[in-house]
Amino acid sequence: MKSRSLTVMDQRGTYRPAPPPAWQPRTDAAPLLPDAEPYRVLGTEAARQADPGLLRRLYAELVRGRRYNAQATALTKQGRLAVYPSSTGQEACQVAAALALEDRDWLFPSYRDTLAAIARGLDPVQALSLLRGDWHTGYDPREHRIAPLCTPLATQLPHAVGLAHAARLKGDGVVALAMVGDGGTSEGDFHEALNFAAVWQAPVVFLVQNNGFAISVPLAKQTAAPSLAHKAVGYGMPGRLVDGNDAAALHEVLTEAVRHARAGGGPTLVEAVTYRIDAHTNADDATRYRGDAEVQAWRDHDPIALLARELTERGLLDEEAVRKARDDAEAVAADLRARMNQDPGLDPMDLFAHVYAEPTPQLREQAAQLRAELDAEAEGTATTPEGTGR
Amino acid sequence: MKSRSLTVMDQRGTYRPAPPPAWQPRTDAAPLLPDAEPYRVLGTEAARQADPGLLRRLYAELVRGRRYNAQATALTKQGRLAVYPSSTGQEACQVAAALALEDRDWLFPSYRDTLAAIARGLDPVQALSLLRGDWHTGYDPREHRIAPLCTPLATQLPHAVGLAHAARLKGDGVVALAMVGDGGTSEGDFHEALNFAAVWQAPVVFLVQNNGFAISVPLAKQTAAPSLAHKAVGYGMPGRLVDGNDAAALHEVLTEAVRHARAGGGPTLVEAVTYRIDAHTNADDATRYRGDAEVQAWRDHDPIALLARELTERGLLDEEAVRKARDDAEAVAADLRARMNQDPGLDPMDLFAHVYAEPTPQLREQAAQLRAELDAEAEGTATTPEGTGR
Amino acid sequence: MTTVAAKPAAVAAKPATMAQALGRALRDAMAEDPAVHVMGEDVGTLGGVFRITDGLAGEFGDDRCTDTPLAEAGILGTAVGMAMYGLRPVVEMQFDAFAYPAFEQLVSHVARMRNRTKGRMPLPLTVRVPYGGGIGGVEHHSDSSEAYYMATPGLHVVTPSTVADAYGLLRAAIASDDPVVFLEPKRLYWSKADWNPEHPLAVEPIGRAVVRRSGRSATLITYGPSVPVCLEAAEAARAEGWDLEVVDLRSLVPFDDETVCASVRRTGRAVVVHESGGFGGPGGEIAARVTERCFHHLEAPVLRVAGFDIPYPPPMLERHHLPGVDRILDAVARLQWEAES
Amino acid sequence: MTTVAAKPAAVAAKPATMAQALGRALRDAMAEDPAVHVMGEDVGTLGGVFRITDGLAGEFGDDRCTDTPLAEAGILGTAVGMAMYGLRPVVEMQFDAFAYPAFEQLVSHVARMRNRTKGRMPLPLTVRVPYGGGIGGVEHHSDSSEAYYMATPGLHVVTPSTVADAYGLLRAAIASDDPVVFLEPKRLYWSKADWNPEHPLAVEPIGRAVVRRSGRSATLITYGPSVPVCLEAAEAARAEGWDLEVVDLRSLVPFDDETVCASVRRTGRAVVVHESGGFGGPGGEIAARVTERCFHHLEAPVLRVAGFDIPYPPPMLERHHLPGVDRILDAVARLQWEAES
Ligand SMILES: Cc1ncc(C[n+]2csc(CCOP(=O)(O)OP(=O)(O)O)c2C)c(N)n1
Ligand SMILES: Cc1ncc(C[n+]2csc(CCOP(=O)(O)OP(=O)(O)O)c2C)c(N)n1
Ligand SMILES: [Mg+2]
Ligand SMILES: [Mg+2]
Repeated sequence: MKSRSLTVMDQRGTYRPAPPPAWQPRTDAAPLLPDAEPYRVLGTEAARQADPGLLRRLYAELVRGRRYNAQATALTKQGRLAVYPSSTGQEACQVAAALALEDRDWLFPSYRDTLAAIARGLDPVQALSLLRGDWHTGYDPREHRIAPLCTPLATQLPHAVGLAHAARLKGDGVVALAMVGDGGTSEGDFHEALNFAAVWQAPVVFLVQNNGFAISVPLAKQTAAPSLAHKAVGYGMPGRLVDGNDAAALHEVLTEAVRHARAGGGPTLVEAVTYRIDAHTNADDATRYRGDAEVQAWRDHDPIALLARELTERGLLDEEAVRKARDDAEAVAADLRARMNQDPGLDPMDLFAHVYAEPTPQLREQAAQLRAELDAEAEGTATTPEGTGR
Repeated sequence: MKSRSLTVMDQRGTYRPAPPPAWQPRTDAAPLLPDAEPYRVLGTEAARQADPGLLRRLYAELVRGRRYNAQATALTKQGRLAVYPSSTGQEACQVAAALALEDRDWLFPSYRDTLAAIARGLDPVQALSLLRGDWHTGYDPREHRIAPLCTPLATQLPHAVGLAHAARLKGDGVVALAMVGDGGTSEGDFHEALNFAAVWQAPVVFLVQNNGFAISVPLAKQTAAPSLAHKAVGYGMPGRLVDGNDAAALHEVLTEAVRHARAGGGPTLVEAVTYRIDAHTNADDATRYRGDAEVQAWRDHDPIALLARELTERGLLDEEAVRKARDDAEAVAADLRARMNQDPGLDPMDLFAHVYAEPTPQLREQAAQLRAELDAEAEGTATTPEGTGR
Repeated sequence: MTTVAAKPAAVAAKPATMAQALGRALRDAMAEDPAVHVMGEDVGTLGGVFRITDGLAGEFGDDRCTDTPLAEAGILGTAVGMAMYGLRPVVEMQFDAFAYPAFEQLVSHVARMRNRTKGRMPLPLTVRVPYGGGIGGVEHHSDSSEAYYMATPGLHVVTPSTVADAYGLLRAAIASDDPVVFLEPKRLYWSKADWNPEHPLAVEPIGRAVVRRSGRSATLITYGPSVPVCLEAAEAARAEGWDLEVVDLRSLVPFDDETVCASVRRTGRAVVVHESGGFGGPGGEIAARVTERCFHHLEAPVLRVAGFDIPYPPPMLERHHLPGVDRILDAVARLQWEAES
Repeated sequence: MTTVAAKPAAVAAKPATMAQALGRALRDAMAEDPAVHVMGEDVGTLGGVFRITDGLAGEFGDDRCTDTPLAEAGILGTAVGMAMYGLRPVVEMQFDAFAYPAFEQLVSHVARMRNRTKGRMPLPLTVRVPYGGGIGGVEHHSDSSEAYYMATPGLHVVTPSTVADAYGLLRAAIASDDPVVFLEPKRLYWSKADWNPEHPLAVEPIGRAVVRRSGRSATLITYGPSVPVCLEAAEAARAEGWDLEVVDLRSLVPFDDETVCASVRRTGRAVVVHESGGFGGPGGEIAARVTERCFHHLEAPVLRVAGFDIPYPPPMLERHHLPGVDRILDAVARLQWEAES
């Protein structure tokens, strides 16, 4: 079946009865298919038409994002974070996702997407609760319209669809943008979310950051599809393939997809082709599964460098602007460092406070037990107050 | 994003950098896409070239299958079956699925596909265990190379992939054919199975019987895709769209897909467009969700009638053959009726015999308890031996 | 099917089934609060395979009572998102075993969203799961899955045994600001009680057990489909000289230690009865916590009568599996009566 | 991390970690039986995120140790198909909570295939699940999910607490003709014992508990990650004048009533200790069945020390959640010693 010439298929066309009554194509497949190559703006004619203010804003955000990634990774070494999954190399995706949204819209990040949340305006210290380990979600999702950073892969995608659907029913003009990795596209929840979104014509945009790996597993062991964007056609939604290191292209495609969704046009699947420059997390050893040459090739296609080159060629970036961006990033990093060194001031009794609206009688008993233990500990009567498992 | 003319996208083509290093299309999308209309053989030129012996065989099987469906539904009315999901109207899919396989191949039926199992040679009484309620799977899957009839939708698809993968690793030239409904394609397991199959290039054929409904839910609420066959492209496997009431077309497409898989070409997704003429099961009331006109339109596209017309036009079906097929079907039905009226001769102690290879001490205790109860019941000492829950 | 008496209704009472009471609860909740949305497989046009949602799509439209694509994780997952936006989704899982595909969403998200966000993102969401056997269902249509839900902190687990409770507890579940797994005993769907459809029954608070029958000899602790069986056993036990008390838990989470332990302290003996498999089932928890709290009141160990530790049997054999009157009486007989007298 | 003593090895013993013992068990099983296939996320090139499968892809090739797509239901579901064809798949779930997407395959198929087919289609399949907390893992990386598996008839549920058992029980699990959920206590991965890598340790039969420490005052019944904690508590208890016996269950299904009850009958008192949440957790089953069998030997109710009934806490608070020595000793103190003397 590699070639389509089945024995008698060639005979077709001479006689074409009407399709059986239940079968009608609901959408034309052709417009759903992604381009054969990732869409680019930087370095093309299209870039000339891009808004200089936007490009400069993107540049500043990318520089700040990279510094943030470096700082967060450094904090793991100092034991200030339990773990950090860096998005170095993927800053364009992170920043463009945030900037494509209006204030009323919702962002559904995966565990790797703290930078997107921060670029959206979230306080980095709040964003890092999960990875610091002081709580799970350190911010109010409703206040920021940022869903909790999601650890189980692809499981937040149906949430995004449901939220967008609810917003559409209320007529609020709200769009949800949900982020997932190349690996996450293999999960059943990815499939179910995209299908519900298309059937409901929910105002949601799915952004796949295809960074080539799911921890150590390369894309070729993840899918045999022509591209991840091609998955869109199976749901009846458009698929778009974008250079994930081209901040301008991403911003354009995502903004357009958000506008389309808001206008009632339904969901879009966007695949951003990018690369994770750092290891999976600080705990990972990337040399086990990839070579330096590959990493170097991607460094040569760096999102900041690509944008800087464009800006420089167009005379939009002078030394002053470069220094300002760097200083701004340093200030953010210094602030983060300082505040992450502070004691988060945890209250162990919080363990029982939020399991239910009202603690069950069982939880009240258990809370009393811990309270007594803590009091005893405070009075110094406990023999061994410290250490896991004591 | 309905039209693809993004603001600056038109500018593309003037400058096309090489794609980023990690991105290469792994397959060409074009050959994966299904035809725009369901493939037909009957009533077309192609039918002239079909093997008369095969067409006659298909006819006899369809007639027998329809009679079997009617008989099984009748048995529910007599309380001989717990429930029966009829495949009346879908006989062509059932029969073609069975006939496309060689003896060494495996069939993975869903709960509606007893007819496929029988057409493959399974004893109808064994096939009906699940629906009769005397046990779950009434046959030896290994002996017949028919996986258990599967109730949880789409969950047997990954089994088919795993089995086909194992067979390929052993070099056995075995192909698995797995059946699922239009509704079942929405489940995460469908997605995961197809993806694994494509990544592993497993010798497996997925046959979707799109009968327009999942119980009461019509296809339009199930998917917005151009067709279910279009889902194939997202996995990098070919998708084929076939008239599911055209036994000759189905046989050809499935046989070709099986051959392709056996030759190492990997999986194929086949969508057969068909219709369930009966209600979902004997317990369902189809008038709640569909009109007579629709059912009648499909009766006019009946798989047996389509095939009979072709055979008659070509002089391959005389009254004698029609009568022989009918007599044969009646004999099968009479045999089924007679045997289903016999007591299945159940031993309640079987409840404990097969949970593990060796019953656990806990199960031995429980078996002893039931044994004692049964003995007491047999001695007539129990006050109320009959009735559910006593 | 056993007929269970409900609270007497004020006027013009007529018989209603549990299925009707559940449907009425959904209708009243939807009428009162536009945030309540019903969703699931076949809940719209068809009214559900058990007809619980019959008429809702007609009355409130497809957007309030929605036929979803066939994907349980997707159903529950999108319901989570809807609840995040302020709706109160009521999800129907078609059968017990078909809730398993949604298990990850339930355990990893539904149960944890409030806690994860320090209470900032509550999830008012009800998951209706028809459960249990005794209806001649084929494989995967008769599971008792309550042990899974009980072991998942963050969920309430509720199950009615009467027509009145079906209404009252489902209303309370939908009104709850926490996620509730609402287990509907399939074989009681057609049980009947008199009620007045003009005066819907009271909303029952979640978390309180009730004594369905007072007695002095021993306590039968039970819930859902086993309540009528226990009441029948209690009647039969009178012939043996035992006066059994029957406690209907109604809510497995939170657990009403107070009512249960008060009863056991009075009677000094207890048997836990449920359809779910015994090993690792709810009965272990119940027996253990009763023993912890009432040890010196106990004349005998708390015994358990449960389904066997086997996959649910095929229809023709299910009667051997289900805890019935005889098995309950056998257990009562083993409560070491000699030791006392 | 606590060091647990294994059986003394014959010659040239050197310290090995539990992680290494597990890896060695996989290697030896693969070398002995070509039907054994290892599969999961990152198990190949990377050797698994805990490095348990390190070197297997190199030694046996990608087809024997396979990096799968990222989809747990797909992993377990395809493993079912492989087992149907005669292979012996060993599946790695990357973390406890990431096994939930495979729950339906586990409950609806893995646990039922043999029974469904009257023994004609056994499923020799091992599901390795790193479980439990104490490693500072972020949300969803520290669940104790054994209650779910225990409540599922058709599964064996096994968990080692020593380096030797890690080897011996994993070999037995892979050799078993039934599906085994093999729970690996993450925080013991780096625990060490001396062994001789040239003479791999014995295969341990599944279903037998062992007395890890003999004592006469009371029995601590425990398993997996809590075994070292209980041994530590038993040491500390000596100062209080208690001589505690510690029983390591090793297998939750089947359950070794014999060993457990023999111990409790000797000591007359028992505490069940585990990390899993208390309510609906394994401890209820264990306490209930011990009480049923040993009621008249008990001086006090069987108590439970367990994780709280809350979603697993964030790393900075987990020490307050995990059952530790103090909490165990508190429970021992509540075993009504006055009543005895
Ligand atoms: C359901 C689930 N399974 C497994 C994991 C463990 N895990 C964490 S990250 C990861 C790889 C993710 O790859 P991808 O989706 O490509 O995202 P990336 O890490 O590249 O951003 C895995 C397997 C998880 N978090 N959730
Ligand atoms: C996982 C799961 N969810 C729900 C059901 C209940 N159910 C049985 S058949 C059916 C509809 C199936 O529709 P489709 O896949 O189109 O197959 P068809 O019945 O048309 O053959 C449903 C929802 C099930 N069997 N399994
Ligand atoms: Mg990735
Ligand atoms: Mg269908």
